[in-house]
Amino acid sequence: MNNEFVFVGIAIVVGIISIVLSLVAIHNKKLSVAIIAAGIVSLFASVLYLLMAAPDVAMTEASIGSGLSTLIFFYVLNKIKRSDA
Amino acid sequence: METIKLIGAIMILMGSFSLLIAVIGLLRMPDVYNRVQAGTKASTLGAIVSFIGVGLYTVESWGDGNWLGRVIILIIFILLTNPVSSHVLMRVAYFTKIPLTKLTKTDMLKKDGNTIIKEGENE
Amino acid sequence: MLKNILVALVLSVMAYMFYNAYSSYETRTELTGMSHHFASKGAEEVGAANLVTSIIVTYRGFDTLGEVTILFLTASIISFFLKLKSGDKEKIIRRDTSELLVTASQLLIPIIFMFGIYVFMNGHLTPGGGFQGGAIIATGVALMIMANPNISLNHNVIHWVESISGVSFVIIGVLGIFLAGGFLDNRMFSLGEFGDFFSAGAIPIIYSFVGLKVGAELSNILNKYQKSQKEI
Amino acid sequence: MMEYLELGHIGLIIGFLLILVGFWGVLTQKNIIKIIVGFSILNTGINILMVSLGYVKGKTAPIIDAAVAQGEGHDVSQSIVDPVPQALVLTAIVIGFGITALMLAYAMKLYNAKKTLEINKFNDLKW
Repeated sequence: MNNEFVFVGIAIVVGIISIVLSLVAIHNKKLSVAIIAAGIVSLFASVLYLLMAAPDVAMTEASIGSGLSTLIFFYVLNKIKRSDA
Repeated sequence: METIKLIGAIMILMGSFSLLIAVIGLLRMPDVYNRVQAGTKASTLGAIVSFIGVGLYTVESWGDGNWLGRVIILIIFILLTNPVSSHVLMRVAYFTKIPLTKLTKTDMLKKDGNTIIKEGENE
Repeated sequence: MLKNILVALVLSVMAYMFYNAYSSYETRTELTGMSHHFASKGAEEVGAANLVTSIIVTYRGFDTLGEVTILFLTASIISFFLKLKSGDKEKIIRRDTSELLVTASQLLIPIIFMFGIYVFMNGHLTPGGGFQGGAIIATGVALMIMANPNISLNHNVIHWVESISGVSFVIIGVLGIFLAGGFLDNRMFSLGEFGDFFSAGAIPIIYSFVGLKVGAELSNILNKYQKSQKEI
Repeated sequence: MMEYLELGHIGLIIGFLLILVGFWGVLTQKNIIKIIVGFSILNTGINILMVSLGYVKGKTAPIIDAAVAQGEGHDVSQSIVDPVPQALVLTAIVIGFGITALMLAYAMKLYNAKKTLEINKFNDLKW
């Protein structure tokens, strides 16, 4: 079994999932679902960076793109929902 | 060394089976709380067993170059973080009033004065 | 209706351009130009095992300086926008945190900080560096302010860490002009044994300062967002 | 088929599709937070595109260690991928986080001003 072949297979699966999730993020009416879906797209992007031999970028994306960004989105969402009521 | 490698491979297989059970539980459980429980319990066990398997599989000699030390650190970190995160997740789900399933028998948090409706009760 | 047609037109033009770019793409088989020079000469010129680190800190050091400045500007603008009104400071956030989270956070936060410091100290040998380490430290701060929502982080500590690391970054850069070839040149100290912890000249020192600065700025942004929850 | 599809091609396709989806979201959505989510996806797509442009087939990460031995007559540049796009993307991700945080601060300000997030309600400059 070739290494490159396995990598290509994983990359195709990850790519299909991330594109479907990005469509969900744009099309869904609920804001929290959209934010979570965007966070998961970012997480799968970090897997893709790791497959493309870029471990530095993968670490940065996993901690900043899918961790801190999602956290800040939820702070804003919480603020807006609270002042709605 | 070959037997140790074989034991490692079998442990990786067992861990993958446990993760598969976690996925089935996520799909088949009736409400959020059961789903989180299935996902967290089975995936913690699966991750620990697979990590030990990876540590045994990469043993070349008992000196340098094996992954057992790093794997033990990873297992300690998973044991510290995974229960806490699932606990916080379920707690938030309860206090944002996500409905329990109709099959629920006891609700211990309700006795402390918290109220929550079961699925389909107010219709 | 007109807007939908315009959107469809723009997207189809973009898709056509992307299709052309894709069909003319060929897989690269070797490095060319600048990157060939970086790859073949980087080890002896800079002495860092991680080539990405050597590009970020020395070859494109100005870029990093500007980037840290932009992050500082962003943090200042956010703290200007999310300023509390007078009278909001006494308000507390009524959100009960569980005992388990508080106890676990006391156990986990030192480990997370230690891991972040390890990541940016070893940036020249292993994957990682100042930006990743700073982000990990900010994650620890996020856990801290989630476990105790009414905690007030010490502003002076954050600002002093940020200012001192920024100034030290520039001072080491200027020292490079006098002791070595130019601004942000890392050869002011000896390069050392390749692959050791104390090697690659000034790269570990510069990257540690970058890590502290990025961590302080991201913590500042998180703290401001947390404080904005008070003003109901 | 497998010879044609390599990691570089897959990264390119995913990057292009994510850019298109994010741009579509930015152009059509009405809610400000959804627009910011669209920007975030656009950012991710551009980063994937840049990293996959630097990918060289069958090479390892740009870290010189035992796997990329540098002996006599052995050229490092023959066994690693392109490090320059990775360095660019590393800074671009951090800047993207700053931009997202700034846009969300503006969104909170706009919400405080009009108590709504619909972009069509903010028509003060229209005549």
